[in-house]
Amino acid sequence: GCTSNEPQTEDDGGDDAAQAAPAGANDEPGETVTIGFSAPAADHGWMGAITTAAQEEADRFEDIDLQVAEGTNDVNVQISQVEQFINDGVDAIVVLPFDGAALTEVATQAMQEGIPVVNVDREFSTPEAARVTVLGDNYGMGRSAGEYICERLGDQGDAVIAEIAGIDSLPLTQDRSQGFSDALAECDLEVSNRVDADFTVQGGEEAASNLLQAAPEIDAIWNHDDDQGVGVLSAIENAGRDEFFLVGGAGSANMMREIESGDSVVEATVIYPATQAADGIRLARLLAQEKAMSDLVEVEVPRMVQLYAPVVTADNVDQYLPTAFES
Amino acid sequence: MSESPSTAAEAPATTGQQTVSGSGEPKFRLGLGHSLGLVLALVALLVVGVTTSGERFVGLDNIMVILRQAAVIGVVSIGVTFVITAGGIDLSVGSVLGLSTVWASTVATQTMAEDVHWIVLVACALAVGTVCGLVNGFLVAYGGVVSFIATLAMLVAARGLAEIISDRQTQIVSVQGFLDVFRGNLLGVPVLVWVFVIVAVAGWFLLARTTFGRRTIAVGGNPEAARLAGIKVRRHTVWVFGISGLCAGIGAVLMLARTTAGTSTHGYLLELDAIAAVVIGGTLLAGGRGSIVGTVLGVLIFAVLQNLFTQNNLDSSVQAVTRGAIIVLAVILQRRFSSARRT
Amino acid sequence: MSESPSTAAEAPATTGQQTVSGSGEPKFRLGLGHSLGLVLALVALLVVGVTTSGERFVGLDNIMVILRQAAVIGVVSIGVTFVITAGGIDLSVGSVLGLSTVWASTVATQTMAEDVHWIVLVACALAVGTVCGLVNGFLVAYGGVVSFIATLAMLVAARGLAEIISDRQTQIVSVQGFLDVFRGNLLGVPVLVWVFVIVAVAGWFLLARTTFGRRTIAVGGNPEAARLAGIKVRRHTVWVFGISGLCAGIGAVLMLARTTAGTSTHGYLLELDAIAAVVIGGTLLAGGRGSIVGTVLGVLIFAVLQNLFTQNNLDSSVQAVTRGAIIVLAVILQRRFSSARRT
Amino acid sequence: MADDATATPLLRMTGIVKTFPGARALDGVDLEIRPGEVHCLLGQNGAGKSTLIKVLAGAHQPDEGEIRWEGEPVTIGSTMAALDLGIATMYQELDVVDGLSVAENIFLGHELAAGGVLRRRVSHSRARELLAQLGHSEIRPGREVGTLSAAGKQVVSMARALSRDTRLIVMDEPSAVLDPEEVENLFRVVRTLSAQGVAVVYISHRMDEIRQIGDRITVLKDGRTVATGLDVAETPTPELISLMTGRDVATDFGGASSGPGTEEPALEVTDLAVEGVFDGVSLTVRPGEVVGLAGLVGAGRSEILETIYGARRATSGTVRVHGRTLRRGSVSDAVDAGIGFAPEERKSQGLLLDEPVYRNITLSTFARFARGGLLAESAERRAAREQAEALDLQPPDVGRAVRTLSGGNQQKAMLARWLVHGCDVLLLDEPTRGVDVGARAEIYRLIRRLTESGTALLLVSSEIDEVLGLADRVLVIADGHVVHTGTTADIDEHRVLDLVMEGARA
Ligand SMILES: Nc1ncnc2c1ncn2[C@@H]1O[C@H](COP(=O)(O)OP(=O)(O)OP(=O)(O)O)[C@@H](O)[C@H]1O
Ligand SMILES: Nc1ncnc2c1ncn2[C@@H]1O[C@H](COP(=O)(O)OP(=O)(O)OP(=O)(O)O)[C@@H](O)[C@H]1O
Ligand SMILES: [Mg+2]
Ligand SMILES: [Mg+2]
Repeated sequence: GCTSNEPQTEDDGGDDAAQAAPAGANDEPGETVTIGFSAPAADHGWMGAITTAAQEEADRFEDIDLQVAEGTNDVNVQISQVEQFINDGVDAIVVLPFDGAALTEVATQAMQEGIPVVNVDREFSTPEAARVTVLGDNYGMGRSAGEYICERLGDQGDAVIAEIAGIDSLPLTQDRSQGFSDALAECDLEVSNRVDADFTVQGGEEAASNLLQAAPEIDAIWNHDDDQGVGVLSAIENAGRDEFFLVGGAGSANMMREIESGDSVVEATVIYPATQAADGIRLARLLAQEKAMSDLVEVEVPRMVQLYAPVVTADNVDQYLPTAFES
Repeated sequence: MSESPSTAAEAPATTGQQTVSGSGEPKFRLGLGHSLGLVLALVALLVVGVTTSGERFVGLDNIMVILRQAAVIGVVSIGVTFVITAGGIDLSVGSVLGLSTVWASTVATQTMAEDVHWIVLVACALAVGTVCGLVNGFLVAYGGVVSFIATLAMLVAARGLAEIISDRQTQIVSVQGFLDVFRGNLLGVPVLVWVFVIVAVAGWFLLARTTFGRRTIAVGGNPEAARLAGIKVRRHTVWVFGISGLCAGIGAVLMLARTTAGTSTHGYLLELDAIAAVVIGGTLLAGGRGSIVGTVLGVLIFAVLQNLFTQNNLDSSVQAVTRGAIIVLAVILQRRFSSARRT
Repeated sequence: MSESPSTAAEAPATTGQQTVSGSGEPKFRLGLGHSLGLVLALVALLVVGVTTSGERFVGLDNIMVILRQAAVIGVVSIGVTFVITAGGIDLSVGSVLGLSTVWASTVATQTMAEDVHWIVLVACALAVGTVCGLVNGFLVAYGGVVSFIATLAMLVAARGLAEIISDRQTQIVSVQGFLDVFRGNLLGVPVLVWVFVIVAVAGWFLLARTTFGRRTIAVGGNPEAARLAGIKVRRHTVWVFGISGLCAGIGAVLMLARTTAGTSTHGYLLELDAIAAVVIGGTLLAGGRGSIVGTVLGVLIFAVLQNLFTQNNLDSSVQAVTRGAIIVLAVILQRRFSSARRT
Repeated sequence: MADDATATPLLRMTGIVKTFPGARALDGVDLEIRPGEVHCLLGQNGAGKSTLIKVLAGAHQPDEGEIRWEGEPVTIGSTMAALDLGIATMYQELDVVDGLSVAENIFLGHELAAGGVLRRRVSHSRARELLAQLGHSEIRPGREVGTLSAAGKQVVSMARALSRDTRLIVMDEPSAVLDPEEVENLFRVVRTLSAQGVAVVYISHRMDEIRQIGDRITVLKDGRTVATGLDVAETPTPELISLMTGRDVATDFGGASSGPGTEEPALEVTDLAVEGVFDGVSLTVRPGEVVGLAGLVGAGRSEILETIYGARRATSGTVRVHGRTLRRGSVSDAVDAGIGFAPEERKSQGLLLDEPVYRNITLSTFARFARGGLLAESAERRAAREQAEALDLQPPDVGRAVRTLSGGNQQKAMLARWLVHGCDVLLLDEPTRGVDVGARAEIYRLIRRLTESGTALLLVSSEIDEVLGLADRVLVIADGHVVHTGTTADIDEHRVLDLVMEGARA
């Protein structure tokens, strides 16, 4: 299985992004469909992986003609990209909106014109705006990280727990933080130091070096994003600190290798699949070709696919590493 | 060369050809003539569009998509044209736009708008934008803070304030009257586009045909001469920044209509796009020469480019590289054509 | 006022006080004196830091954290100081830095570095940066593209190229020799900080003490006069941009060492921070006057501010608003102090 | 010096043509310079003098024509090439870099350096020598040039020309910003140079200077050589003037003004002072009266005018116009009260160089032409054209950018602004700087016309005869103090100079 998705609803072939040839009845070439894809700018590793994975997935199918719009963080531009897809009469649209609420109207419009929309990662504000929504579980991610820390430190009431968040103004960051503090609250812990980076290596390094300076004694750190985690680790190494353990987020191959090595402060990471958009492309293809999901009892493609957020630790890392994304 | 320091490093080229310009005709007057290179670049892009994507590219539908997209950045860029012509710079427009959308879409404002009239919502956005602009203007004119720094500070502060007000939540606009009007069409053309056209024409008129415009050019061209000629340079500076803020407020209204949402992330990095459009349009970054027509063309070129890329199946990184090359080509083309006209 | 058109809108304030200035000493020469306001702002921030976070704030550890953080942006800003002093602007430094880290950390380069010497990796980063800078310079000097546009195009293109080369993946640096040297300490001070200090001193020397520096100021202050004095303005412009590119390359080396990784997202929006530091430091955005000492102080102020915020666990929105206010205050403070010294 | 007429000339330019878009600036110019001579270049404003010397300096490339240097044909492809030949130029438009120090400006482009590192001590002492040679040892080499007055910048320019090893020095209207004593200084330097065999091309609109210093004369008219190699001693001034202008021009000041009425003063200045610049300035100007400020360069005359106008903030004292006290430091208050001001540095203080002439002329009045904020450009053009004609602006096209006008014509455009404005009190700072004989007479007539219509004029000029000829009363300023006040009838040029010297020494 590719990342994390096997416990959830997902067709078989889609799991295995790492393998070359897809298999299964649904993967047999059908009529060629044009799929419009729009996502934010690849200004951080995970987002870069998203776009790359989507493109690779489309290349895998000769019956997909993927129309990729330039990545943008300007919702105004993103709206016109979707408008243009509608104009061009594409067969399906996959959108990872920069801001879900802001793209709801135009997505609704596409749906009304009969073009199925697959909403990835950041949710629209109304369900009618998308035929399928593929979501990571941000709140669940926070919870998983929190629960892991609870497990390790639950008996230490005065444990110092730090959090290195991503971009604070994004709802997904807020969800993650909420899940994290909710889970911690259940074992009477709380976040004592919190900084936000910006999902970049550089931002992670800066935030972490300041954080380490501000908190001389830490027991655990949760870092929301493994891409910025490269910078975080660099800062930790530089400060020569190892009195704590670190839980990552997103599940990049880099981090998993750290976990595998066993001598790193990184003990675990919570997966947030970067293949969501690739899944979205697949689903869009099915919708456009009016195929159904072969792996579910229900014949139709489901409304909502929420990907699971498992925790990767030294115990199960070999299971996840082969398919993790190189951020 | 005292007037072009900001582009000073590129002066030799200028000296060689531009300052020797013979037709003493003021350049912003020539409107399309001066912008011939830009028009050609635009036409070239359209031709490429038609070749690669078929006639649909210049179909009415697609043109409207382009224009609707251009509307927000266009309105903002027109305000920025004034500031740059007056010799300043405004880095804050993007985040002021964000703040205005947030303020206008708070529950309080929306409730009031529903109780009274949707115009309240519009007025709120415009007021927030204008006030931010005026604050910039005061800092620059009376505080003696260079405009780059003053508006940079405003950029940071307005974004922060927007986050605080919205609690970083995206606020949905539900004032139906507002949505009906601004998301609608008038004579087959989206209201958004009408607003853009009106602001552009008003901006052109203000800059090219009124005493206000003349003062703006004088203040930007040689502030000392303007002052000695009795122009109240400081007060004028405040107004110019006010206009830029007002335009950001109008842009916020359009953004609210287009996205039906207000959020602090609206307008992120918009300032760079706006300044780029203004400068490509032929307004001197050093001040003293401004062209609204050029700005509009600059905005359209960027919007068409965007549209063109979406049509073509290019990898988005390749798109970025291509965009860089095209920007340079467009500018060189423009230089060629405007200097060819002169000699 | 011929020297400040880009800040023209704010001219009246300047005119009132500067042209009547008594001390005729050239300002870039005064070094610390001229930057008194900045030094005071820095001290004030440190005092606030000590009050809110205890003495640890000015402890050696924390100082080193601040300095290491300042190193990357500092090196880049020094390059940008040259471009701005010469009357141009360089928006591309951030993405050129990103491209350099990516190129230097590709498998091919790293393998070669491991086989030969880690210096290959460093040379690669510096070469990529310098070449990008020279391309900017050629476009500006010989292509006649204004620097804002030329470097904006480079910004977009270099970022795209970096994404293509890296396939949008973060490339971990594993050349041990490189990491050992650049992540290490020398006499108790991180090598990163040494590099910053060396570049700063070299930059100061180059700008204030050499023919090259004088010519840079002349080209920025009055390109026509520079040309008439027999200075090859175009060629000089190319070199100045080359320096900026080289500094971005040095920044890339530091970034590689600091993060142990190369990625196309490195340096995102760094250009804005760099330009802000340069301008706060007292270099005229219009060209013709530049201060490396000021730039270094500007960089330090921003770094201390960042550190201060983190130490105090401030919400990032509140940070933003505060930061905006502090920027304006620092500049007004500086104006106060420098004009007080003059009258 | 230049008796050796048969020897190879140092420089010979033949058939030089230079066209600008829309203007044929040079239309076949011949010029021959012999080693060691002082060759004067005469011509009306816009005749092509500056363009010719820019061709010579490598700043412009000629379209046609041949240049021979010591008999060898050469192309001067860049300013560097000219400097390498040994041609140094002092340009008409001050070509200094404000942000650099005096010494740095002097050695710009050929810095005294060891391996690229400036040798500051050496360049300062060398600069000090050069400045001393020019009689200006009071200018410190480390001073920032931006803080110098126009005259100071001219001195720096001169020092720069001298700093090179030259065979030919071209001086484009160097005396325009200098006062008599300065000019004397300059001549001393010129004589030394020509004694050393260095040739000098000297451009000036002041005939008396030509007589004093020149050996031979070339006259340009409309981009063509109309006479060349005239011997200064043998050519009478009226002949030169008619060669230049094609007509006879009488340069008189138009006699005394009609004299002040007995009315209340239009302008009343009491105890005006700006700390550190000047103090205790009191004067009154009645309608129809011309009051002159005489003094050496750097005496603070420009500052007095600027302060009256509100462009500088007075530290004490009052300015009243028709009894109304003006707010300190407020230009708009002054303009509202009816004061006009033509500043001395037209480029930095007066003109929008890339804007058309007419908009420069109406810079202070466009709002008056406008209706309801709407510009009335045709009315502006009309008004501007009228004044342009009155001042004989060349070319008379008011639509071209001011930048493309010759220096003297730019000055006329500045003056025209305040003629269109029509103010009660007019402050003129060096109104005839760089203006040719013909236009100068025009300006004198204009001043008369203004006084007759009741304008009160306050005039600063470095040409003492001009002040004495035009003004009814004169204030002699030395070092920021008024050292003498009286009617012009009671004083002559020598007395003024004496007063100035005493004041400066005191
Ligand atoms: N860059 C230019 N573009 C167009 N025309 C120009 C330019 N420079 C000069 N001219 C024109 O060339 C002619 C000669 O100008 P020039 O400056 O040589 O006159 P001049 O003899 O030096 O006059 P003055 O005594 O006023 O300085 C004028 O008609 C002027 O308008
Ligand atoms: N920007 C400035 N900063 C410092 N000192 C200045 C500045 N401008 C002028 N000064 C000084 O003020 C004094 C008077 O200046 P200025 O040369 O303008 O007098 P002036 O009598 O008007 O001379 P001119 O004949 O050139 O008009 C001089 O000592 C000059 O050096
Ligand atoms: Mg001339
Ligand atoms: Mg003066």
